[in-house]
Amino acid sequence: MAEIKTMAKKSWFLPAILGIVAIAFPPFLGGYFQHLLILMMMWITMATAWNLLGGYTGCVSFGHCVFFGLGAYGGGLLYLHWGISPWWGMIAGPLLAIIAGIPIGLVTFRLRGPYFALSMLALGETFRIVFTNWVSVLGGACGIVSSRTFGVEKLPYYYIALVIAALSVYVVYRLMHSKYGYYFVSIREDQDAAEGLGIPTTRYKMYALIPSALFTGLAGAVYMNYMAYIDPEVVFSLAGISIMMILAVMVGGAGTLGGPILGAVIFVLLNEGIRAAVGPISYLIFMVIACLLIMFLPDGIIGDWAKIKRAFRGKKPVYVGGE
Amino acid sequence: MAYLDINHVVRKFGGLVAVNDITVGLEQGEIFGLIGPNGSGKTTLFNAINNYYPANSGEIIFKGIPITRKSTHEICRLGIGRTFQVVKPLRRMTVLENVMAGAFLRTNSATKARDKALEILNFCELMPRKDMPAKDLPIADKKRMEIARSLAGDPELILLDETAAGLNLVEIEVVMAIVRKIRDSGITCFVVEHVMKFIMGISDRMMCINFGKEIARGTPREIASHPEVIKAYLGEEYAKGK
Amino acid sequence: MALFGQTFVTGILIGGIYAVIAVGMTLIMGVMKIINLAHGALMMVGMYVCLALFKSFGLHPYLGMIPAMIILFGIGWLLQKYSIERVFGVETILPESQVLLTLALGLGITEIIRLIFTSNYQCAYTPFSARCFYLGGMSISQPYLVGFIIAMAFVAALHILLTRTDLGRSVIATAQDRDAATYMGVDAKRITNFTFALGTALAAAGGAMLLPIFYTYPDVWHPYLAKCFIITILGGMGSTVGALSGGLLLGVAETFGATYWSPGYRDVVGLIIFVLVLLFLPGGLKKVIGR
Amino acid sequence: MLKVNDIDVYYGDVQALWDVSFEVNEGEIVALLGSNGAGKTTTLNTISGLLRPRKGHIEFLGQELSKMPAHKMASLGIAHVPEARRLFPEMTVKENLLMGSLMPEAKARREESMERVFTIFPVLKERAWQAAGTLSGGESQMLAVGRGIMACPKLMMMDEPSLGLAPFLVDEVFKVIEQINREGITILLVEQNVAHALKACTRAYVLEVGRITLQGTGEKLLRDEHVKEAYLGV
Repeated sequence: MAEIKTMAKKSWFLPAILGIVAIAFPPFLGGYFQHLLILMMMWITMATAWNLLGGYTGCVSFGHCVFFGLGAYGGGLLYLHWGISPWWGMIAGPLLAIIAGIPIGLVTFRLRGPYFALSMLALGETFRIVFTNWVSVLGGACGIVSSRTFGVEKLPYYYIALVIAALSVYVVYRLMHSKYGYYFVSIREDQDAAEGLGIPTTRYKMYALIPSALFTGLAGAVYMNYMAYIDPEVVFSLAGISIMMILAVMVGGAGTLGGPILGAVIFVLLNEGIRAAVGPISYLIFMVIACLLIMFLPDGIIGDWAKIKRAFRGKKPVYVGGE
Repeated sequence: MAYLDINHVVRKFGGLVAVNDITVGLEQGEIFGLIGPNGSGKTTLFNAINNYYPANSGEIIFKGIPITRKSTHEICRLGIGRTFQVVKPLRRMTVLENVMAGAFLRTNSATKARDKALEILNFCELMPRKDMPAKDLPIADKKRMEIARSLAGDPELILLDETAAGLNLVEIEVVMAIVRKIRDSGITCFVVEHVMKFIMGISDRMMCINFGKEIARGTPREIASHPEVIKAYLGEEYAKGK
Repeated sequence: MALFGQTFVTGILIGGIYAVIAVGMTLIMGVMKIINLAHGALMMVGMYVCLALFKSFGLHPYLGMIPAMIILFGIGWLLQKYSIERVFGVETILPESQVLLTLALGLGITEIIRLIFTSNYQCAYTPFSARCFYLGGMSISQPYLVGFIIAMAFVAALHILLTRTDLGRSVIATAQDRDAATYMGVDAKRITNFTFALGTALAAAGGAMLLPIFYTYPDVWHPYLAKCFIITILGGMGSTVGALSGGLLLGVAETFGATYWSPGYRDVVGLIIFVLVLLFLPGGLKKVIGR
Repeated sequence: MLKVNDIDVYYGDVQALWDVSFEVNEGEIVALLGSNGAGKTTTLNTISGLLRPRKGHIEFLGQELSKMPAHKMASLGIAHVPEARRLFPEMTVKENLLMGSLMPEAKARREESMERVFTIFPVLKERAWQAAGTLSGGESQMLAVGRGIMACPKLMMMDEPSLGLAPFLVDEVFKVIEQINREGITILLVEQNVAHALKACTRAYVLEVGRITLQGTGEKLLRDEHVKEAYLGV
């Protein structure tokens, strides 16, 4: 937390410059780059949302695809059954994610650590299987095809994704500088101590889960509108969504504001950006980077920035506390 | 009725009766010391009071409100703060942030919480440490930080669990002074301690337990010369010899 | 009635194979106290080793199992020693960094296999694969039955290893109290490496038994990994009997779900059991049945 | 036999022992006394190699211990009987005992040692097939001691063998300690039960807040008022 504050103090102009660049440049870029940018914004939103629950509150979820998928399906189902514009999904999707999130939280927050992670994983898989098999109501394995409002034009989608990404970062920033933020981090650092300080831990985990589900759902809704096609194997994917959200946050730095942003950018660049050049090996490269980071910079690029700087200055890092 | 009433509290772990029918009442504004050999059930009694491990039977009443079935955070909100035998710092938060986390119990504003925390840090003489991450503090400061964190939530009763263990003599003096200051500010203190110099020096009244049962109660002087206490600590021979 | 019997027997047979894959996982979880998400991927590597031996030398998977186990034992040892062990006890913001490492390792391994063998569905088809015999109106598939028998032999051998030999007892002791085991002169690091390698080899054996029955592809391991968790949570950590009973129970529950509900929901049955056990029976069946 | 020279031990940045020195001669029972948090268990864990001294040396039969990995200690002939309930709870009593004799020399005498343990503690024979986690406090302590005997050690380090035991069982445990000692095992004993320990031991050291403040023969310390002071702070 200390790290956020110094960053904010020193460099409020950094976000400002990034913002101007993000608004002004994309119209001059080609379609492929715009596509990359849209994906980046989507992943920034998702990583930031996951980070609120996982990185700050310490509830490592292996099943955030539930919220992404529901966010995507909210609009998809409206379109499938009533032919309503999938844009309504921007409201229905996140709403559905929150509605599902509340009972999920009530059940899974009784579990701690890896057991919480696994129960979320089980839920994610359950959703995937149910959405694959329940053809009459949910469309089944073939998924749902909707229409693209803006045709082949990418720019409108980009700006929507940009606004949502910025909003998610802003909301998390504000939360983390209020009572909520202090309580979230307290829960992560020591749940027993937090209870002893009078923090109702389950309730505050829920306060972290709701915005997290909301923004993950929004990212899902953007995906649905942009792709105009969803299928359960993609939006409820364990390897493609749930795990990538965690690894993206991990690479950038969990429990930091900038970490998920950086991680998402790296992830999209590697996974989509260089795929054209090197083929499917790009995914392997990302995995190798993730392994090396966890082994040598376990708090991510931003979390372990001090360590990186020391390494480049050629000094040995100082370890506190034993072997 | 006393300020904090503990009535016939029993807590078992499997076949082991860790706290066996303890009854005691604390008066408002006193420092009450609880001693006993290793494994005699002191920390378990604390854990029963703020419901980390609920009592199997018996009743605990604070200011006339039964708290036996209330959850830990509700009990804290009612005004019972505590520290931990094995310190539980919020490791990656700074000292100030730790204490602020405690202060948010009574306010929603970050500014007010910060002011309160700074005031408490001053009270506990931790100001110079305020921007250090809690995990890097030496043990004595971690223990003091726990007291500060708990005080920040404006408790009326504070449970101090082995605050002096692992401290050197100078550090013990500092903590003793702080505990006295806490009592003087009107907060009742319930202290569990192994370091006799500490607990004998500050307690108004004391109780000694062994095998989960009360074996002696009285002033520190009475406790120190009580044959049952000497027996529990030093063995049969010493009790007979004196 | 025949359908019921058939379902039950099939469930038991497949459950036995699950148990072999899962018993490695429960051992690793018991000794290392972490969830090993690479377990499924390593099982899949075992399948591909068998497949490669089958395709190039015509070695039957049941024979190819032995070199596959040896190779995977080695891979497991190296992974544990040079990668996972390094992050043991390292303090990080995300408490699950070891778990994430095993996950990234698993996914990385999958990509390597994909590069070598492509994403295509492949199988080790032998005439034997489709053979079955009839028993009182039930048809029993031969590869299921043979797989089950081999699986039971492995579980029994493992049980004897763990309870009758010093090496095995050292594994169990390390799982229960690492420091106390060190006092006894057990080199806990070495035992951890051994456990990881042994668990990985057993997963490879399980993979080899699946090969004559199902298609394989690089992502084949996802559901099996989930099954391993379910069985571990169901049976309790570090217990062969727990893993066996958990495996059989899951096998039966799944086949009943598939027969009487819908084949598509086969895996949901296990996941529901999983969440229910986590919530209402922490410690798993081990608590109920003893050791 | 065992020589501890001026060791400083830290937990992370927290110093737990200052300049601790003592020695144990062959055939002795040496007691290390002190109240909770004085550093007794820390001392034993440092000898066992689970903690490393930042300064000083530990020598056992002429060999330097402070650089040796923890699991090597058993093969040198040091058995550590940790605080009660550090058994392997889900293993049977018999399996726990077998775990005590992993080292080659001890393994060779396994059957014999097992008989010896069962003679000293007949109750363990009755419970041989019971899981260690289901034993009572006294029985677990006996098992822990028995597991130490199985190692046929030259030196046995015992950490609070009387902890949490009813008084008559404490007597029992100390009788066993003296018996083992007569049979030729040197003992380093960490205790809270001062009177018993002082009566049983040849020599004793008193630890206070990580430093050795008193030392002498058991009898001398038994008469020393300062011991009481160290404990009761009066």
